[in-house]
Order: sequence, then C-alpha cells, then structure tokens
Amino acid sequence: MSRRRDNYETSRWLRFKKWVDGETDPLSSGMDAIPVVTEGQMRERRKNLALRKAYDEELTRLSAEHADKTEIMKARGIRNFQKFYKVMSVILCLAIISVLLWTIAALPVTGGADNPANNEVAARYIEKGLQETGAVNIVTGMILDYRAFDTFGESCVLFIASCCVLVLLRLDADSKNDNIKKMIAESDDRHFEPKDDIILQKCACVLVPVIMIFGIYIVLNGHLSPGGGFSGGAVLGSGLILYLNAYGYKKMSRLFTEKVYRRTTLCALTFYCLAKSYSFFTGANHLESGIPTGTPGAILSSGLILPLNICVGLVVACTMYAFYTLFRKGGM
Amino acid sequence: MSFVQNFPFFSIILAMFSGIISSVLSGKKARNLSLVMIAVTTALSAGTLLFCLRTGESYPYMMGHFPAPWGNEIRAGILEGVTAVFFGVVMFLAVLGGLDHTAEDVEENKLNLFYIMIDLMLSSLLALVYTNDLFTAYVFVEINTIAGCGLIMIRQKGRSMSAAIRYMIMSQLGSGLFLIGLSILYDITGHLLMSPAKESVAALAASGAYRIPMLVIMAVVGVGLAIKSGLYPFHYWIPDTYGYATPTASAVLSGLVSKGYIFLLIKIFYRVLGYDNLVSSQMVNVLYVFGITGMVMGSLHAIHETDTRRMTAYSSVAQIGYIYMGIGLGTQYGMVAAVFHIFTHSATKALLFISAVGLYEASGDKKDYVSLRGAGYRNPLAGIGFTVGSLSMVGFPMLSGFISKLLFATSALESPHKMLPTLIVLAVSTTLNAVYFLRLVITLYSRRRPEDAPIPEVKVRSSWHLRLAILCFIAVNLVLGMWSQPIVQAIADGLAMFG
Amino acid sequence: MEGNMILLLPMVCPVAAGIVVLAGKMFRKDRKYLTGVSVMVLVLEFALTLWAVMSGGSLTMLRLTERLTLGLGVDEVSRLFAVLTASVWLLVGIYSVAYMSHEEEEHRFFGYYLIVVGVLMGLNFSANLITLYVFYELMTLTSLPLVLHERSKEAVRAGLKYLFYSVAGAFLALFGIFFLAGVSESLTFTAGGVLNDGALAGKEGLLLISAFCMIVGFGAKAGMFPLHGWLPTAHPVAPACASAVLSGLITKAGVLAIIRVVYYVIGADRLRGTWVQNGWILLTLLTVFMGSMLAYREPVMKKRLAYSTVSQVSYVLFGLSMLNQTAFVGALSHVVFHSVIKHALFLTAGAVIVTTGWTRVEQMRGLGQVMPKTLACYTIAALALIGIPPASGFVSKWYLASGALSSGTGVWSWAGPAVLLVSALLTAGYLLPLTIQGYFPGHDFKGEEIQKRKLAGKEPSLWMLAPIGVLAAAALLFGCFPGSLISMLQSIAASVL
Amino acid sequence: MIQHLSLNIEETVAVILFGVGFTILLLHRNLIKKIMGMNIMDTATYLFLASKGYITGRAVPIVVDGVQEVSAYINPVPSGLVLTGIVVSVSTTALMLSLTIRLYERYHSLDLDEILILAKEEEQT
Repeated sequence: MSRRRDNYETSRWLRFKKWVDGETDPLSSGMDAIPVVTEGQMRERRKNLALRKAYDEELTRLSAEHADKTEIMKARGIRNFQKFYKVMSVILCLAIISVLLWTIAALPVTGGADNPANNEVAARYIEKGLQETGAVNIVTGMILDYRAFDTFGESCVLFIASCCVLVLLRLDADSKNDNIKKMIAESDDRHFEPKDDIILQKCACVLVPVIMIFGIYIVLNGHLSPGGGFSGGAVLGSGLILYLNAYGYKKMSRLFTEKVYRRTTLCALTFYCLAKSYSFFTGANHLESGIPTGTPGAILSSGLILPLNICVGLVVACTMYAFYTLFRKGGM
Repeated sequence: MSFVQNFPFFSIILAMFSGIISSVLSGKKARNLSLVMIAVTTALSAGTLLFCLRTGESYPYMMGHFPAPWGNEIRAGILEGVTAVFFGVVMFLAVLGGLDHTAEDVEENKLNLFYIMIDLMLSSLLALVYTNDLFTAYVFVEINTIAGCGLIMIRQKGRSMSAAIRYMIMSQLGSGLFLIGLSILYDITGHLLMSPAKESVAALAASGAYRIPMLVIMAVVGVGLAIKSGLYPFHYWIPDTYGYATPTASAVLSGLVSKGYIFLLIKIFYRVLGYDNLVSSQMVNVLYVFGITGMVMGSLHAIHETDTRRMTAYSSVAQIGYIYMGIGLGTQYGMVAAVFHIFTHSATKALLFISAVGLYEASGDKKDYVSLRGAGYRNPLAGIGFTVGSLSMVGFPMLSGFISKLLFATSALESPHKMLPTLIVLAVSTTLNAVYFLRLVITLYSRRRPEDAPIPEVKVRSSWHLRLAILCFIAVNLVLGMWSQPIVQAIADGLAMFG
Repeated sequence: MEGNMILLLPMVCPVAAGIVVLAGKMFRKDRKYLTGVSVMVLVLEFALTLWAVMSGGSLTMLRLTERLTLGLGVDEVSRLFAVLTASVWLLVGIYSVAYMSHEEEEHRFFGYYLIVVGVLMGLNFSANLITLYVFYELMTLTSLPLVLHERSKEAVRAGLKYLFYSVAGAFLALFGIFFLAGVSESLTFTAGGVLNDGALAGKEGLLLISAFCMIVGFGAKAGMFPLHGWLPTAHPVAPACASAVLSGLITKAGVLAIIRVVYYVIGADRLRGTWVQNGWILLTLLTVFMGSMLAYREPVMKKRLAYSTVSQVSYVLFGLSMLNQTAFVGALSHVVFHSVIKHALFLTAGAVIVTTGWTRVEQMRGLGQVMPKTLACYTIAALALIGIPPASGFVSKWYLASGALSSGTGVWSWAGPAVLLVSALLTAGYLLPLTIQGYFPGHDFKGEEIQKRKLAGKEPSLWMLAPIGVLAAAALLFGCFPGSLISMLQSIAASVL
Repeated sequence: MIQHLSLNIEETVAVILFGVGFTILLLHRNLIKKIMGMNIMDTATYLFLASKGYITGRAVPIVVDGVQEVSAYINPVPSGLVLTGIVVSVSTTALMLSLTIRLYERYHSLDLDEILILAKEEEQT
C-alpha cells in the first residue's frame, strides 16, 4: 500500500473522480457570492497608499522608522511600480506623439493656398458671405448663419454645463438636510474677504463701466469687427465679477440674483431657439425668411445675427458670473 | 417638400427647447414636461420612419438656407428612423420606471435639473442619430457627455461623484481623439459635411494620396468613440458609472449613451470613411479583436462581481464587445447584426436595471446576492422582468438576445477567417453569461435561510409606473425576439441607404 | 400560423392549464379541485395527443428570420415519443395525486408538471432544429421548478447544477446549430439529412466538430459522460414523481435531439467511420460501464437509480452511434422500454419513501413484509431492465448487441456487446439485492422496526400502486409481444439509414 | 520628414502638446493636473486647427473696403470651429473643476486613486 499523499484532497485524480461521480459542483463556491473585499484587504490597500505617499516623501526615513523588512520590501515594490508607471507614461506619450508626427509629416504644408481645405466652401463664404448673411465679419456670418446649428449646440453645451455645476455646487439655504446646512456655513468665506477695500472699490468704480461698455460694444459689433457674443459675454462677465469682488454680494444682489440669472438665460436661449428654428424651418422648406439683411457695415444689419449675438452675450455673461459665484460660495 | 420631412428637426429642437424651459419649472412640472416631450418626440420619429419606409428613400434636411457643403444638414432615412424611435421608447420607459428612485436620490429643488439633463440627453442622441455633419456630431457628443456626467453625479454620493469624474476623464480622452481626427480629416478633405467629405475621401483613396493620414484618422476616430462607448480595454469607468448612478441614469447610460456613440461610429464608417476603405485598412480587424476579447473578459469580470448592479454593468462590457465584433466582421450582415444587437442590448439592459429597482426595493436596498435571496417572491413582476432580461442576455430563444446571436453567427459564416473564432467565442461567452445571470435568477427564487439578516420594512408593491415600465420592456424584448424579421429588414435597407 | 392547428392543442392545452393552476388562488386551498383538474387535463392531453398523432400534417407557427421558422410536424419518431410521453405522464400524474399529498405547495408542482408536458409535446412535434432548440431550452427552464421543489439549500444547488449542465450543453449544441444553419437550405427535419453539399465544401472538418459538439451538448440531457453530473445530484432532492419523469422522459428529450441532429439534419452517412462516430461510441461505452459501476457502489436508492439511468440511456446512445438499422431499432425500443421500466422503479422508490421513509438500500431489508405487491412489481421491472427474457429489456438489448456485431465498426463491434454484457451483470448486481433482501431478509432479521411502526402489509394506496402495476405489466408485455412496435421501428430505421 | 515637420512647425508643436496633454489626462493621479492636461490637449487641437486655416500673406476674414476675393482672406472655417471648441472646453473644464471641488471637500485629497479607495471605504461603513 502506498502512503496516502498529503495533497490528496487537491489532486487531479480526486477531482476527476469527483467529476465522474457527479459530485463536483461548478458553482458551489460562487453561489453565495459574499463580497470578497474584507476589512483587512481594505486596510491593506490604505496602507499601500500611505506607503506610496510616504515613499514620495522619503524612503530612507521610512526604512529607519519601520524596521519591519516586509514593509520596506513592499515600499520598494511600490516604488518600482511607481517608476514603471512613470516610464510607461513617457513611452505612451512618445508613442502618441510619434504617430501624430508621422501623420502630419504627410499632411499639406501650413499656409499653402492650394491646400485641400481651401476649397469651394471657404470660397463661397468669402465671396458671397456678405450678400447672403449681411455680416462683414465672415467668421460671425459663418457660425451664426451657415453653420448655426453647431453654434446653437454649443450654447446648449454651455447651458448644460452650468446646470451641472448648479447641481454640484448650489447649496440651498432652505434645505432640510443638516449636512448641506453645515456645508453652507463652512463655505461662507465672506468673513475672511477684505471688506470695503478702498483701493479695489475706487479702481472698480472706474473700470467696471469701461469694461461693461467695452463688452457691450464687442457684442453689438460682432458682425462688423472681431468679436461677437462669446467674447463680449466673457468681458461682461468679468466686469460683473470685478464689481462683485469690490462691493460684495449684498450690493450685487440688488442687480443680479439667481432669479435674474435664470430668467435672462431662459429668455435668451428661448429667443435663440425660436429664431433659429424659424430660420431652419424656412430654409429647409425653401421659404423666404422675410428678415432683411440691411446695409452691410451698419449696426442694424445682417438679419438675425445681431439679436443672436446679444442672446449669446447674455448667456455667456450670466454663465461666467454664475460659475464664479458657485465656485466661491455655492449660490448667488 | 412634405411636412413630415420636418419631423427630425422638430424632434431635436423640441427636446432642446423643453430642456431650456425646464430650468424655470418646478421638479414635478419638469418631469411631466419631459415625459410628454419624449412621447411626442418618439411619435415624430415614428412619423419620419413611416415616411421613409413609404418612399423607400433617405433625404437630407437643410438646417438653414444653404445646401451642402455650405450649411449644416441633418439626414433622415430608415435606419435613423428606427433608431430614433427605439431610443425614444427606451428613454421613455427608463424615465418612467425610475421615477420614484429619481425623486429619492435627487434633492427636491434640483429635480428639474435632472430632467434638463434627460431632455438634452435625448436631443443630443437624436442629433447624433440624424446628423449629417461631422462637427455637429462633435458638439452633440459633448452635450451627450456632459449630460451623462450630470446624470451620474446628480446622486451626490461619494462613489457616484468619483465615478462621474472618472467618466468625464475617459470621455474627454475620447473627445480629444475624436476632435483631432476630425481636424486631420478636415485638413485633407476640406469638408465637414458627410456627403461631400465622403466624395473627397473616395477620390483620395482612388488616387492613393494621404494614405497615412487616412489610416490615422480611422484609428483615432475609432479609438476615440470606442473609449467613449466602453469597449474592453477602455472599460474601467463602466462598472462604477453604471453601478452607482440612479436607476434611470444607469438604464439610460448603458442602454442609450454608449449606443449613440456606436451608431455615430457606424455612420462615420459608412457615410464618411467608406466601409470598403475601412475593411481594406485592417481597422475592422482591430475592432474585431477588441470585441471578442471584451466578450470574454467582460463576462469573466462579471462572474467575480458580488454587487449585482456592478455585475450587470460588467455584462455591458461584454455586450459592447458583441457589437464591436459584429462591426469587425467586415461584412454587411455583420453590421446588420451589430445594429440589431444595439437594439437588443439597450432594451434588455434597461429592463435589467429597471426591474432590479423593484428587487432592491423588496430587499431593503441591498444589492448583493445574499440579500436578494427570495426577492423574486417578494416582488413577482420585477422578478419576472429580471428573469426575462437575463434569459434574453443569455440568448434564450424567443427573446431578442437569441436573434442577435443568431445573426452574429450567420454573418460569421460569411467571413472564412473569422468564422471559427467567432463561433467559439459566441459559445464561450454565452455559457459565461449563463453562469452569472442564471445564478442570480436562481438566487432570486431560492428560499431565505434562517441565518440571513432580516429585511427591514419590505415594500411589497412597487408603484404603477415601475410595473408598467417593466411590462413594456418585456413586451419590447418579446417583439424583438419573435417578430424580428421586419426590423432586421429595415436595418439592412437603412444600411444600404447609408451607401 | 398556417397548417394543421390540431398540432397546437397538445401543447397549448396543458400549458394554459398549468398557468391557470399556478395563478389561480382556489387551487392553493382546495386539494381535491387541484388534483381533479390536473388528472382531467392529463387525460385530455392523452386524447389530444392521439388526435394530433392521427391527424398528422404540419404547422408553421412563426417566422424568426427568412429561413428560420418555428414549425411543428408529425412523423414516425414524433409519434413514438409523443404517445410515450402522454401515456407515461398520465400514469405518473395519477401517482402524484397520492404522492404529493405528503409535500408542500402542491399547486406549484402540478402547475409546472402540466406546463412541462406541453413543452415536451412541442419538443416531440418539432419540425425543425430551431423549434427543437426553443422547446429544449424551455423544457430546461420549466422543469427546473420540479427539481427546486423543496427550495432547500441542497435543492437550490441541485437545481443550479441541473440548469448549468443543461444550459452549457445546449450552448455547445447552439454552436453546431449556428454552423448547420449556414450550410443547409432549411433546418427542417428530413430523413437522411438536409445539408447542402455545395455550401459544405471545404468545411467538412468544421461539420464534424460541430456534430460532435451537438452530440456532447444534447448528450448532457441524456446523461452522457462528461456532462452526466446533474443526474445523481438532481434526483435525490426532487420529489419521486419528478425524478421519475426527469430520468424517464426528460433524458429522452436529449436522445430525441440527438436522433434529430444525426439522422434528420446531418445524415448518418456523413458521420460513418469518422472520428466523431468513434469518439461518440467511446463516450457511450464509458458511460454505460461507469454508470453501472457507480450505481453498484451507491447505497442511496434514488441515487442508485439515477446512476442506473446514466448507464441505461447510454445504451440508447450506443445503439444510435452504431449508425446501423438493427442497432437503431434496438435503441428506439430501449427508449420505450427504459422509460417504462425506470418510471416503475422510481415510483417504487417513492412509494417506499412515502410509506416508510427509508431511502438507503440496506434499510429496506424485509421490504417484502411491508409491501409485497409493490416489491413484486419492482422485481418484474428490475428483471426487465437486466434483460432477462421474456421481459422487454431482453428484446432491445438483443437488437443492440446484434446490431453492434454487424455494424462493421472494427473493434467496437465486439467490445460494445461485451461492455453491454458486463453492464447487464452489474445491473443485476445493483437492482436485485433489494428483491432478495426484501423477500428473504435472512434468519437474523427480526423486523423490529416493521413491528414497532406497524408497517407490515402496509401497501401504498391504490392511486400509487395502480400506476406501478400498469408500468410493470407494460414492461413485461412489451417483451412478450414486441412485434408491432419493432416493425414500426424498423420502418423508421429503413427510412433514415 | 524632418524638413516637412519644420515647415509645419505649428502642427508639430500642436501634436507634441496634444500627446503631452493626453498622457497627463490619462495617467496623472492629481485631478487638478488632469484638468490641466485636458486643457493642454484641447488647446493643442485648436492650435492645430488654427494653423490649418492660415494662408501665408492673407488677411483675417473680415471684409475690408468691399474686397471679396478669395485670394484676399484666409480660410474662415477653422476659426469658427476653434470658437465653438473653446466654449466646449470652457464648459467641460468648469464641470470637472466643480467635481474636483466637491470631491476635495469630501475626501480632502486630490489624488484620484486615494479618492476612489476612500469612496469605497465610505460606502462600506
């Protein structure tokens, strides 16, 4: 008789025999499916993380403090992984760059007048843009008339992003959740900000009107000169932010509250949506839109482009300001 | 021009407009508006579909006064119509089924923001389906991404927020690649609208110019959209994202968002890059390999998962692998199968996420196997819904999953080199699916053991909307499984229209 | 829906009745109502099956895709399986009326019991491979609650195992179906095969692989090695009547599927002499021998019978794998005989459990004092299974052995019969001890337990005894007058080979 | 190749920046740096587009003195695309930053790995 082997329980023969007997159960172990991550593993992971951080600071100190060999080994392992990670990052980066370089080496030379991109599309925008859209600024004419659907989508991107930021950062004062109340109290940093800073106020006093007027100028002349709704709106927004910083929320709230923000955005976007729907609809159905393009070069010209620029300017200004206030204190 | 032809445009604008309006409405009103809007949109899409089926032609629709290649355009055909109707139905049922949980998970005064996300999500999906312009596609991909991120993090728990930022990071990587691909494409063709771009691509391919940039464009656009739709090696964000969002969001994200990107990819392949160029460039083979790896690896991950929602999420990885495998087969039939699987998977996965809600309700909101023991008795309809969904995923006959597997297999027979691996991986992955889905189904119907923790307050009856949604989803699955013929035919016709 | 709608009746009627039983509240309380309705439905089912079998014809139910339809049809094989199913199901149904009074949640058992017979009828009448597959999967799912009936931890594990083996097998088969769908005009069953030579060119190797996958896959249901494991696990936990049909009829569904695939889709000629045939024969012989050995060693009665099923169903598969007329006749007749005999044996085991609670063979010493009539029926069935003339098992084994000897498969043509013979001896070894110990417990047997519990002469009720008696009588009579059955089988064999 | 790259110097710089930004966004652990990476990547794309629209010796596409010849102005399309793209990247940056703020308030860390572990832990307790 041969001696019974110690690992008989796990031997292949036994497994085969169990299979033949119909006793193996392919799922017996997985049936209950108890969560595998135990407390201990969790702690282990935390420790690894801590070690990694500690390593980032100083490995030598660590090895002096933790005489335990395994700990150091682990730290070394992590360090090696760190190194490996960094090397791999660089390699990946180089790989992407080299593929793209390889590509652009085969692309047409920059600045060439005969490049494929300079085709009949661009030609028509330049040659007939003024007559068809009424805008002197061809780029504005293009984005607000020829390719207006893209631009409408882009306003919606801004709109939905501001909604997302609202979801994340707005803290409602009337919320019943204690957690949120605490967060409101924490995030209210108005105690720390300089109150009635005279230099800032005086500067703002001079600058804000100029900035605002400049912003309005950019918005209104979007179809005549460089600029337009987006750039003008950003300037307006920065004017509002400067005013807020100088005079504080209290004064600002006389002019601009969340209600104002919402209504402005709503009205601007609604007008934008309706106006563009009208022009899409008439265009697709080959109807006359009946909107005069006016004299090129005059302020009141180029059909819908001016009102659309104003709408976009309002939306952008409001959104920029809203981003700022939400980031500052979670509300307006 | 028939009035019906305006419907695609109306549906996109309607969805956007109700999103804009919702910003000043109360949560409840926004919810009702959203439901009505989705229903109307679906009806409009159905009108478009009927129109296209009757005329048997697709048509471009100018967004403005200028024809291609100068102005923006959208384009409607049979495939677009079918997809839009289907997305609308799934969206409606997902929102309907998750109403209660949405109300629980979202702070009351932010509820309207949730529905803004839903509205804009639908509008961007429709725009992705209908678009005929590459840059429009990019803009709406971004709307889709941000709305998706919003849907995830609106449940302001630690895990859903960390999932959201991961989702955002991966999506931005994808968008970045997509955008640089578009830029290179614009540089060598000079067009952003799909139809003229296709002509110049065909001319370039015929002349053999710019071969390397074309190759890189295919790779970059393909990989970019693959990252966004969660193809296997880029799937890390999926389980957290689907696992910790509110149920409606999980259903919408897994059922529709990733499918929107895949649909866009198919559209770009057909309408811009030219499917033949793609096949000859070996790009399809890369997608094929990723696809079949995903089919197996996703299922293996799912088997090890103990949280049932994460398990369902991992199974999405496997199912996305199926779709890419179909695209990668490089045959017309394979593409039909892939598109059909898009429908199958969105209907089934949404059903699983929504009916799981009923089961969790009956198990004290626990999501692990042990707590779910016997949940099928505590909430019978949800149990049936989950069982039907699981069986469909496993590929049980009479349900939609079987038809898509059948289509994959028959199309695999046409490509000699890929036949054997496809059939083997199909069989292996089906068995693996069976392991984890049927294990859960049996768990649902087994008796609770005395040592199990007692269930705190069992909610016996789910609300009527949840039950209605589950029933409708089951019906959709059965319809796809039993009367698939006209749908498959429509897909084939629609793909033929893509040219 | 076009064609002979009568074919639908045997399928729809019990399924509808089953759903009503499951859903209806009154069936949960009133036992009489429940059992009455169930037995009546089963009688009706029997009549409907006969009607459908007589009327013949075919029916197209649904078009899944252009080429793949769900359709029903009647041919000789489906006649055989349908009548067998309906009659045995009725007998076991009558038996369950008494048996299930000892179990909980009867309405669920009867509900699913009725549904399964409807699904089985669909399986028997399937006109093409897709329909067969659909009903095969449905059968797995609907019969699962019968295994799970107790809902204990063991039952759940057994159910899971049953499900996993069946599903894994079915998907192996699905692989083959996908392939066959591509190389045939339609998958409608036609004697001699439907494959298209043109489409098949260059794919012969794959055809063989897929044929082997399908045989192993469907073989899971028939308990063929290596996917036999579910049988010994599922049977002991299920109620005796459920294990009876599981082992007597559900395993035959696997056999039916293999017959359909090999003889009606692929065609026997394509497999003759290939590695598939050799591998298949090897697997069946291994299973025959292994099943008998395991049964011989097994002390628990129901488990022993389960192993015996593993071995006996592989007799059938062995006959099929010979790809020759005589062996084919033997295989099909063994389907009938084994089904009848195994039901009788399992029902006896169930009767013993209900009356005395004994499950292990050594407990059953002196059983002859408790239930002599039942034990007599058992003995007849056991003798029939061993193959002692004139009982039925002898006839089928005779055909199997002589078919094997004339099959021209080289070494297998004599190794096969040898294994069958050894296995028959082992069969005697594991079945007869119960009879011997039961009637002749020996001098040292005092029968204390029998006296203490007043078990002597306590036959089971007539509801249980009658079906056992009928089945045992059938097992005997089939052996005495096999003529008409054999001639019918021979005509089938001539058509497919 | 090198010569071609030196002619296309803007694109060369753009794709190098793109690669750097992509890698940072993908692999850096710090959330703020990830966001910076994203911005570098986006800006690189805009640089690429803008340089593609440029034609040597031509003016910005704003009609001056009624001159409407193609040879007078650069290609207006890329400029429009860059405009749209900038707004998109502003939006995503704002969203990512606000997510970072919330996560930092919650976990007092900017390390994404650590945040994920802490979030997991928080859920289990």
